Formats: sequence, C-alpha cells, structure tokens
Amino acid sequence: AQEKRTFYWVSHGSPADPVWTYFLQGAQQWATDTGNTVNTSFHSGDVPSHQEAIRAAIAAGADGIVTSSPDPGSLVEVAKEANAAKIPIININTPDPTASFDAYVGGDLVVYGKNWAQYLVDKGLVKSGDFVWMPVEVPGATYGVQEEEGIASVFKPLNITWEVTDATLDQAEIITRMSDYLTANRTKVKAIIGLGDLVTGSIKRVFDQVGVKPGEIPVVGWGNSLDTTGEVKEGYVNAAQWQDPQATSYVGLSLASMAKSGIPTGFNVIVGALYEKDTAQIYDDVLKGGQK
Amino acid sequence: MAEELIRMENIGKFYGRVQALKDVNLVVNRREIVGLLGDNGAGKSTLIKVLSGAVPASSGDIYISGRKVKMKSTNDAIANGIETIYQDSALVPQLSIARNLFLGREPTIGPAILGRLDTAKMNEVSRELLKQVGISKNIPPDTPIGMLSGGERQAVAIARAMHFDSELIILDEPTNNLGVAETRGVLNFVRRARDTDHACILIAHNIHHVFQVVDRIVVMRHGQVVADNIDPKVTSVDEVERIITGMEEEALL
Amino acid sequence: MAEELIRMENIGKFYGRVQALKDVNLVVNRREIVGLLGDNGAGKSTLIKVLSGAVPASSGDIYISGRKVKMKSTNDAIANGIETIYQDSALVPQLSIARNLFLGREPTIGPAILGRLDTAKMNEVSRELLKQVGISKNIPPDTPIGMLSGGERQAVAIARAMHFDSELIILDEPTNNLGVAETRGVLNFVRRARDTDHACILIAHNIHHVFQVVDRIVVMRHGQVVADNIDPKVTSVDEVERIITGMEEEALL
Amino acid sequence: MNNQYFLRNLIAKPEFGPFVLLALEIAIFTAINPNFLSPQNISNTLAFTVELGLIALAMTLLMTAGEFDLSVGSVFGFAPVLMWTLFNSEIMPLGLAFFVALLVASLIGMANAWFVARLKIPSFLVTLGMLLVVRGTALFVTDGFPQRTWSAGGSFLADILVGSFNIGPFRIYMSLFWFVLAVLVLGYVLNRTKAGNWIQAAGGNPGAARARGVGVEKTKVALFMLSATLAGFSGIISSIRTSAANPNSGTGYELEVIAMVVIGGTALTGGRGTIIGTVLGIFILRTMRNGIIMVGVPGLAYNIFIGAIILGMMALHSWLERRHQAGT
Amino acid sequence: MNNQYFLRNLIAKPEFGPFVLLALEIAIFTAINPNFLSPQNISNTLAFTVELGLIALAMTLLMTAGEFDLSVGSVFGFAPVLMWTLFNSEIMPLGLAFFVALLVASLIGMANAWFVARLKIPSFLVTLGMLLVVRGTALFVTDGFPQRTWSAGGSFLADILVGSFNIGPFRIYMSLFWFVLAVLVLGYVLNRTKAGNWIQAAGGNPGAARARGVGVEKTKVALFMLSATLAGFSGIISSIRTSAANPNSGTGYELEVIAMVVIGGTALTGGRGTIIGTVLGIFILRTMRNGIIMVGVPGLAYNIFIGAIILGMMALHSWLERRHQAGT
Ligand SMILES: Nc1ncnc2c1ncn2[C@@H]1O[C@H](COP(=O)(O)OP(=O)(O)OP(=O)(O)O)[C@@H](O)[C@H]1O
Ligand SMILES: Nc1ncnc2c1ncn2[C@@H]1O[C@H](COP(=O)(O)OP(=O)(O)OP(=O)(O)O)[C@@H](O)[C@H]1O
Ligand SMILES: [Mg+2]
Ligand SMILES: [Mg+2]
Repeated sequence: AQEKRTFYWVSHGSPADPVWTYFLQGAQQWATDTGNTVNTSFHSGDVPSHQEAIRAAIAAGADGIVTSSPDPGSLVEVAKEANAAKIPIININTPDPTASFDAYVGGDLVVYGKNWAQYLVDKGLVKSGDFVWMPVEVPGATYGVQEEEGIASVFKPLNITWEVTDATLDQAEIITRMSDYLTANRTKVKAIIGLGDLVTGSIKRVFDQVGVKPGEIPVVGWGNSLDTTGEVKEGYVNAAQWQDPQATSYVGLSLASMAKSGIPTGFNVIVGALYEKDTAQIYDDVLKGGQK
Repeated sequence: MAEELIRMENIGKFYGRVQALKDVNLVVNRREIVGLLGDNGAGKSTLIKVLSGAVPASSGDIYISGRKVKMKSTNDAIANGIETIYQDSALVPQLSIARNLFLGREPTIGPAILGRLDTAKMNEVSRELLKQVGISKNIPPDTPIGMLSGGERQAVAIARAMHFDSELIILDEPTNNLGVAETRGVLNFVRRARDTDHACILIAHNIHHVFQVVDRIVVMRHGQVVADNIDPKVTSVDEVERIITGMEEEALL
Repeated sequence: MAEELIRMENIGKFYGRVQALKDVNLVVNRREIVGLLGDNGAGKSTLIKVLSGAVPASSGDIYISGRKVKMKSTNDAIANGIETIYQDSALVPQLSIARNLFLGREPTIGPAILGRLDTAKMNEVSRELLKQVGISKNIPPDTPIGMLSGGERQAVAIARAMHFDSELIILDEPTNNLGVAETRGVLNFVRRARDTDHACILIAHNIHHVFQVVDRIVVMRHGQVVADNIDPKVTSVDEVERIITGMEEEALL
Repeated sequence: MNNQYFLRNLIAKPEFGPFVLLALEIAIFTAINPNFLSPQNISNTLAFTVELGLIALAMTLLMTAGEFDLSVGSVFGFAPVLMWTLFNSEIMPLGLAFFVALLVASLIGMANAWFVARLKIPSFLVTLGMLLVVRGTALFVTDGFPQRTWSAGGSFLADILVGSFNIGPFRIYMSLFWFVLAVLVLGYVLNRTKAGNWIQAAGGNPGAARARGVGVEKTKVALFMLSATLAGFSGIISSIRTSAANPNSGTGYELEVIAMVVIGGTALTGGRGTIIGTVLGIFILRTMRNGIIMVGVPGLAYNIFIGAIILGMMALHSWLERRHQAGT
Repeated sequence: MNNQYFLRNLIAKPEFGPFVLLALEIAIFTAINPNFLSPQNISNTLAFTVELGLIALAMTLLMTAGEFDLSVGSVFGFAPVLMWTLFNSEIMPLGLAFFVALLVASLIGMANAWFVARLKIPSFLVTLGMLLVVRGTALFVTDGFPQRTWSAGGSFLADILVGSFNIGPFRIYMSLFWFVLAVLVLGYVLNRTKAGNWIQAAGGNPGAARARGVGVEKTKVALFMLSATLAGFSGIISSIRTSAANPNSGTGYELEVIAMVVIGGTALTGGRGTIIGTVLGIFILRTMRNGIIMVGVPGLAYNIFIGAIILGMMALHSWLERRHQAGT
C-alpha cells in the first residue's frame, strides 16, 4: 500500500476548551482511518509559539499542515514558507483570507455572530434600547472578537446595547461569576449570547442557582457540547450554533492529503448550522457518539 | 582508669576543595570536661559538627562506648546521647522562648504528634530555666526569640542544653555575647555537668573561662590536633596561648 | 576642653510595647574611646542602632558637632561620618571577602555605578587588611564569606571598618568569636583609631578587653545609663562588674 | 488604661490588618449596592468560597513550613475526573471511587514532597512541573472530554459532601461545614500541637529544627500530602455541586489561593502562619470578586479592578503594619 | 593532575548541571528526529527563543536581587498593543509610539518597585496585582480587539528590531543580536560592575547591604524598570515579527521565564545569579517545546512531557550538585 505520511495539526485553541476536544477527535479519527500519523499541538492563542510550531512542522518535512488561525494576518509569513516548501497548508475553524492557505474548512465567525443577533431580533426577543449580556471565556481571543463584530453589525443600527464579560475557562469560576452577574443585573438583561461553548453550556446551572426559569431570559450562542444540546432540549437555550468540529478536522486533513498526492485544492468547505429544540437531538447523538 | 565515652579516629573533612580537618583523633572520657581551643578557622566547629552529625566526615570513624557508630544526621547523634549547642545559635526566631526550649521534645497532652502542647508546664519550666541560666530581667516565656538581644538568645540556647542533659554536651563558644551574670551561669552549668555524670566539650576563645572549668585542654591548628593532653592545673594560660598561635607567630606583637 | 562630637539627648525607644531605652543621654568627644558596658538586654545594641540610623528612636535628639541631625537611615549616619560594625556581623554570605570589604564603596574603573570593579586593587587591599587584622591563615580574597569560620567572618567585618575609617567608629562586641591573634589585632586597631583622630564606641562583654583600650566607661542597665564617667585608670574591674550587675545581685554567686 | 492595653493588643495582632480590610470592603460594596448583603448573594458567594477556602487552609500550613504548592489547581481538576471516570466506566462504585481519587491525590502530594524534601529542589519548580504533569494526565486520559456526572441529590456521598438546605432565607451547602471543620482542626494543629510547633520551626529555621531532632522532612511530606488531598477533596465537592467534571477545572487557582494566604498575613518565606488570617484572606478575595460584579464595573475592566484592589489593600495593609511597628 | 583540577573546577561551576541537561536533550531529540538539528529548525527555534530570552535575562538580575516579577507576560502583551494603538489612531508616528510604549512599560516597572521597595509588600502580590491591572487595561482600551499591524519590512524600526537575513542556510533575525547584546551587557553588569555587586548584596543580605550605604531600594527600582522595559521591548519585537498585537499575548510567560532562570541555577531566594546559566535555561526549555512537537508527542500529552522533563531535569540537577558537594 501507500507509504505512511506525517501531518501536523496545529490548533490555536486551548486544550481547556471542550469544543477543541471534538476537533481533535476528528483528527485522531482520520489518523486511525487512513493509517497516517497526525502530530497535534495546542497553543492557547499564543501567536509566537503557534508560528514556531508550524515552522517546526515545515522543518520536519511534514506531508501537510492543518492549522487554525490565532489572529487574522498572523500566519501570512508562515503560510508563504509552507507554500515555498511545497507543503500543503489548510486553514480550519476560523478563516484568514490574507494568508496564502491552500484551502479553508470551517464556518465564518462573523457570520455566526450576525446570525445570533439576527435570530434574537427576528424572533422579537430583543428590541431597540434593550441590553444584551455576552459572557466569554477568554476576552480578546479571536473567536469572541469576531463574533462580537458580527453581532455589532446587527445591534448597533438598532440601538441595542451589550456588554462582554470575562468568565474564564474554569467551570466553577464561570458559574460563580455568571451567577454574580445575573444576580446583580437580572432586570437589566433582556437576552444572553454565549460567545463560547463553556459559557453557553453553563446557562442551566447558572439559571438554577439564581432561580431563573428556562425561557425567562432568551439565550443563543455556541452549541458544540452535550451540556448545550441538553439545554436546548430543556428550553434553557433558544438556539445554538453547531460547528461540525470533527468533520472540520477530518475534511481538512483529507484535503491536505489529497493536495500532497498532487490534486490541487481549489475550493473551501463551509460548515455549520444554527439549531433549535426540534433538531437538537441530532447533534446530541453526534456528540455522544464522540464520547466513547 | 578513665572510662572512654567517645573516640574519634582519623577524621578528615573536605569542603569541596578546602581541607578543614586532617587525621584528627579525639577521645572524651565519661565525666570529663574537655576544652577545645584553637584560632579562628582551626577546625573546632567542623570537628564537633562531625561528631554531632550536622556535617558528614569525609573519612574516619566514630566510636561511642567502644561501639562504632554512623553519624548520618543530627538524629543519630541525639539518639546516641549527644547534645550540641552551636556557635550560630540554633533557635527559631519566630517561635517563643518556651517553644524553642522544648523544640523537638515538646511535652503534650494526648496523642503523640497531634497532642496538645502542655503550655502550662512548658512555661513553668522555661521560667525556672531562664532564672538558672542567670537572666536577671523578667522575660515572659511566650516572647518570640526575634525580640531578644544577642546575649539573651544565647542564654536561651544554653538553658535548653541544661534541661535536656545527655551523656555528652557540646558547647561551641557558649559564652560569646554573654554578660557577667549569664557567663557565671554557664560556667556553673558546666561544672555541674560533671557532678551529674555528664561529659562535656567546651569551645571558647576566652581562655580564662576555659581554665576555670575544664579537666583537660585539646588544641587544634590548621585542621589538626597539635596538643591533646594539657592539664590546666599544670600549664599556664600564656603557654597555652603560645601553643594556640604557634610559636612562629610569637613575633607578631 | 574636650571637643564634643556626638550628643544624644533623652533618647527613648519602644519596640511595640517593650521599652528598650528610657531617657538616655550620651556624649562622645573627638578622639575619645568610650566603652559601653551592660548586661544582656541592657539596651546597648539598641542605643547604637539608634545612633547609626538602623532603628528610629521613639523620642529624643541627636547632635553631631553641635548640629541637630535626623537619623532616618543608615545612609544618614554614614553621611555624617559614623561607621558601625554590628554584633550580628553584617556580611553577605554569597559574596567574596573582597566584595564584602568594599561593599557600598567599590573602587571602579570607568563610569560610576556601571563602572568595572577594580578587582586587582580590591584583592590587593583585602590581602593587606586580612593580614593587619591578624588572620594567620592565607585566605584568598575571592573566597565567599559563607565558607569562612565564625571568627574569620568577624575579622572581615573588622577589617572593613579599619579601612573605611570615619569620624566615629562603633564596634558592637567585635571580639566575640575571635581568637588570640585576631583579638590583638582588633584592640590594636582601636588604639590606633585615637591616634589617627577618630572617636570610637566599643561594646564588649569581656571587661578586660575594654579596660585595655578605653578612655572612659559608660554603663547601662535596663535601658538606662547608670554611670557615664568611669575612668578605667581609677576604678577597678571588680567595681565596674558590680555596677553592671547592680549591687542587689551581689548575692547571686 | 486596661482598655487601651486591650486595644493595643488587638491592633498588634497580625490578623488586625486583614480584618479591617474585609470590614471596609463589605461596607463599601454594601453602600454601593445594598443587594450585596442579600441572603441570596451571601449564599451564592459562600458556595464556591469554601471550596477554594479548603485549599487555602492546607496551603497555610504548607507555607508556614516554608514551602508552597502550585499543583493544587491541577489536582482540584484531576481528582473528580478520576473519580467519575472510574465510576462511569463501571470499574467501581462511587464511594470507592471517591476514596481512590483521594488516595491518588495524596500520592501526588507525596511525590511533590519527595522531590522537595529528598532531592532539595525548590518547591516552585517541583510543583510547577507537577502541575503540568497532573493537568496533562487529566487531559490525556479523558481525551479532553468532560466526564459525565449526575446532578447531586439522592446519593449518600452527595448528601454528605454537598447536600444543601435552607436556614431561613439562606441556602447553606454541606461544604460550609467541612470548611468550618477544617478551620477548627487545622487552627488547632497549627497553634496548639506539637505538630504545629514543628511546622513553624521547619519554616522558621529548618537547620535549627533539624539539629533538635525535629522531623523537618517528615513534616513537609505530611503537609504536601494534606494540601494535595484537600485540593482533591475540594475538587470533588465542587464537581458534584456544579455537576461538571472537566479536566481543566482549577486552572489558575494556585495563584489565587496563595494570594489569599499571603493577604491573611502568613509569611511568604515561612515560619509564621495564621489560619484566622487565611479565613479573612479567603473572604477578602472572594468578596472582592463578587462585589465587583455586583456593583457593576464594566465586564472587560474586571481584572483592572481586581488587580488595583489587591494593590490598594496591600498598601493599606503595609500602612497598618507600619503604624503598629512604630509603637507608642 | 592539572587536567583533573581543571575538570573538577568545571564540574564545580553552577552552570555545569544545566549544560549537561541541554546537551542530553539535544542528543535525544536529534536521535529521534534528525531534522531537529536542521538549519531551518534551528533558525525557527532561535526566533522566538531570544524574545522570551530577553525577559529571562532581566529576570535573572531581578531574582538575584531577591525579587521577582509576575507582570512581565502582561507587559509583553500590553506594550505592542499600546504602540499600535497610538500609531493606528494616528496620534503619533511609529518611531515615537515605540518609545512611548517603552516608557510606559518602564513606568509599570517603577510602580511595581514602588510597592515592593517603599511599601515592603512581597513582590509576589504586587506583581500579581499588576499583572491583572495591565492585562485588564490592555483588554479594556482595545475592547478586546487585536490591533492592526503591518507586516514587517520596509520601515527603519522594523529592520532594526526584527530584520532578518541569511547566513549560509541559517535565517537570522536581528532580535538574536539584541539578545546577544543583552547577554553581554547584563552578564558584564552582574559579574563585573559595582551595580552587580549591589544586586547580589541586595539579594544576599539586604540588611547588611543597607547598613553599608548600598542603595538597595534604588537597585531594586532600577531592576524592576529594566525587567518591565525589556518585557515591553520583547513584546514589540515579537509583535512585529509575528504581525500580531493581541491584548492576550504573553499569557503565562511569567512562569516559563522564572522556570528558565531557576533551571539555569539562579537562586529562587536571591543572592546568587548567573546569566550564562539563564542562557542555558532558556535553551533547555525552548528546545524542549520545539523538540516535543518535532518528535510528535500528542497535543494533549504535551504538558505531561514538559512537566515530566522539568521534574526529571531537576532531579538530575540535584544529583549533579550533590556529587559535587560531596567533595573529594
Ligand atoms: N561550609 C563551609 N564551606 C567551605 N569551607 C568551610 C565551611 N565551613 C568552614 N569552612 C572552612 O573550614 C575551616 C575550619 O572552620 P571551622 O568553622 O571549623 O573553624 P573554627 O575552628 O570553628 O573557627 P572559629 O573559632 O572562627 O569559629 C575554615 O578555614 C573555614 O574556612
Ligand atoms: N526587634 C526587637 N523587638 C522587640 N524587642 C527587642 C528587639 N530588639 C531588642 N529588643 C529588646 O530590647 C532590649 C534591649 O536589647 P539590646 O539588643 O539593645 O540589648 P544589649 O544591651 O545589646 O544586649 P546584649 O549584650 O545581649 O547584646 C532587650 O530586652 C530586647 O528584648
Ligand atoms: Mg567555630
Ligand atoms: Mg547587643
């Protein structure tokens, strides 16, 4: 059969972020299915070490590189170097069109943000003058920033105000801080957008602690965890964004391997869906299947 | 005739490349007070640190009552009945006088290590000891060591040895920092040690103090023993001083 | 007739609730060697710490050559020509002998603080000083202080004061830990201080040492000065001992 | 006269500074938002506070003995993950899994102690290394997935550890009782027992303690094990209460816990420690976090305020200390 | 005889342990993946290593003086954000913004020093507080958004700071020269100058140093400012090289930098420091991170390895030390 190949899968995510667990799982599944080696690393948004890892992959003579982008523009140089070394380099999770990647697999965070805001507006859950609370695990990290950009494009013209708060990546701390915030601002908050998987997945526990009934405050946000699929089913969360994490990694690696074999990757793959109560079970099953 | 308690044989000690002790032999008999003299850096402190397990010897053997022993830690020495009062007095500045006095041998009410400290007893004994050692001021036993003057600290260290008397008590320059009354207290303590069946090694630069109490004087120079059987009743202070400094340094003054 | 150098007036000092000094008055004249005696905890170290800016007085004033001065830090004292050698000798264990000797006053080649240390000169002077202070062994000046014996450290601290002589030199128990030769070196140094126009305060528990060199003796007890004009040529050692301990303690021995 | 003496004595206590800080803090927050003292908010704050507090109490003893432990946060995350993994994969019943998890935690502490006490490596490096190993192991064995937990209630273990009940308007968790128990026991150990004397001596002057036959190394081993075990215990409590066992929980707790201990007045260099001070330190820091959100500072400015308050409180603290030391 | 003396002298050096560790590490990684020593990988590793290295060098001096600085990571993130904000909002040209950013960084260091030296608050708490304030400020002023940067090249400033050129097969960044310069200057300062003597004295026995008129406080102020300024400088270099200015960058660097310094042999308690040791420590840790990716350790197990290697290296280190101390 074909000789074994080595691919590098470089993530700007934090291993503390459950959604990246699913991304990782996709990569591992692909390695098992194809018999190739996939070397993985996490860099928690640290640009220098992320770049260094990609360069290490280039130096090691990788057969392909699959990477997310820690910051728009931050991988322009290394992408060029990979191109020069004729190593396929595929962008996943967050797009960075300024860099010369061979292809992109994933959604568009700005669009996701816009969708959430539009959902709240269209369903009449918020109106002009309202205040929306947007907790995030790591303020300043790319995902939250881009989502906020999309949200702002909808809310700003409608004169809806919002605040981003720092929830951290720690489960107990998230619940504590979110409960504190909700206790203090219960009357003011008209809707919640969970900018990350951990915060959205904590909504039920926070509502229970503060004594807010499901549905009393509308919630939208990320939905790549069993916690959130459950919350959607029980009515704590109105709508959640699905990102196809496993598929993203799997397809990204496939594209890299295909490019290595000489078939150019002249297209991007866009994934993702916003789901409500009726379709939540599908994603619940996908995620449970992931957790063996 | 005299019954041997400690025998150190051919002790050598290197600190990295520095040779601090070279083939040192020392015998201490029961009920004997030995004065260990020598100029600065002669190796006195190092020798007794070896004996008390504080630093390991590079070579040589130690016998207690004729039995060869390994001194791997201070616990070994304590188990063998050797009590030491170090030059750089070994107290914990944050703890009170009473707690320092009983450190490592605290009387407790109730189960072993988690037993409650018997503070009443500790305070009482402490007060008694401070008086015996000659501290004239009335210092409460719960005063932290850090609040004492240099001499008061030294006195506390002495008081500790007085209480937990062992077979051999080693005193490294115990009268430094001490005032008139306190010095008297310490010398009395050494004299009493013999009467109560203990041996004692006394290191001091004040030769007059040494002459007042010891049975025998051992002199070290440059890491070696240069005289080990000087009788203070026979030899004069001046002569011992000459032995300490080495004749050739006579010219210095 | 004598020209006044230092005048301390009504100095009081509390450590928290402990009163260490109470209305102390002390005068030191130029070219005068004053012996400061007192039992442990009498307040001697505290008094000279106040004078050298190491601890702030709770009350009272200090005059230098008749000029009132504030001693807020040791720098103030140094600027006023007061040099102190503390009982707990103030050396940096990690640094070499030479670096300790010149600490704070390093000779450099080139620009001020970033100038290169003049090691050649430092080593040369250090060797010379160690010889003067009576250290018989040949210790290289780049030996870290941490590797020296107790007495050797003390000798280094003395050597430092000998080199950087100021108007007033304060020695707090400088002969503790010192051997015969080293003690001689220190006492010679004190004698020479007067000849070279310096005043000196000497604290020591060995009254014999004090008697050999001082012009005048001041005695403290329980934080107060109880005698401040004892002439060692007139008063006997025994009498001074009685003053130090207080008559009432006569009974003790 | 006697009154004044009493007052001076009170001010002289090392716990006086932190006490004033806490009082001030509560007063200010309540003035800005009266809800701050509402039963609901108090119950809220207490829930998580005591979990972190348990770790801080053990850390107080360890720091008094002159060492510290950066790995507590990772053990906090690892122990519940281990427990739930054992239970979920049906290897053993929950009660047994609970004890195994605590046992493993205590072994981690023993490993720390071995490096520190036997190999004489600074505890900073040892426990930093251990932090990475334990955290990494938690991630690796779970593949990064949070472990499934059932929500509390029903089980005997859950009732004992985190059962909650209402006293008047307050919702009290069982963990509060564990905390109070730990305060009493550890306060007693530190201040009244032989072990306490050894702990203080080990931190104050280890050489002197060793020369007196004090088992300095043994003491440290016991304390490292205590600190790891309590970190694991508190992690399990927290995981049952929040129904979440995430391999990453506890990230960054180590610094917060050390800050609590130091603010309370325990010396960073060892030798002097106070359990009461730590209790105050725990409440000072947690109240601050809660209060800042309650009074409504902008979300992204949260850290600025936390940092500024730590600095401000320390400045006040040092000023109080100075006043006291100046005497009279 | 003479040879043996030379060897013994070499082994006695505190830098010998770290040196052996680094050699071992390189040997092992190269054995597993020969590409590890390829010019391309060496150039790659050097690029970021020297940026972190700059901070570690300053930290070495600070730790020798008995203090440490947890806020370096936040200054690393803040300085470039400030510079780019000033430039992007057209308040000032880039060159000026560069100096303003460095100036602000040095003021942060001064603030740290003020709390530590004047108020006598442990540097652990002060710099932890400062870390939160600086990180929070970076987030708050940017609203969390990364600043736009242009890619390097063209500008005079960019050339000086991060310009790169090829020497044979190696691609060398200007930052390497800044690093070498810092090694030489700081090594000289620490070992040969009056200032160096003061730094060591301040850490070894501050009381003694003060009594001799050494400006212990002034020395510390200078070092805190140095550490913050170099952290800012290295942040700016890094941001230009990577074309990214994110308010979160530098998170967690503080612990890594301190670990580098301690692994190199500088005492955590002050008084003894070695620049050469730190250089070795820097390479030991960075090589490890790079090597682990090269040899393909799974991402989630990454931390286990880093932690285990820190522990293993420290054990080896302590064993080497012991052998040496045993004498003969
Ligand atoms: N830890 C150490 N490292 C290296 N050398 C040491 C160490 N301790 C002592 N030395 C050296 O060993 C020699 C003997 O020292 P020691 O302390 O035994 O002398 P001593 O006779 O007690 O002197 P003193 O009367 O001054 O206390 C000295 O020259 C000293 O420099
Ligand atoms: N830092 C301190 N805190 C509290 N009390 C102190 C402190 N330093 C000294 N004292 C107290 O002040 C008194 C005077 O101490 P000082 O050190 O001045 O005595 P001294 O005359 O030098 O004694 P010695 O001869 O023993 O050195 C002592 O009773 C001591 O307990
Ligand atoms: Mg000695
Ligand atoms: Mg004194």
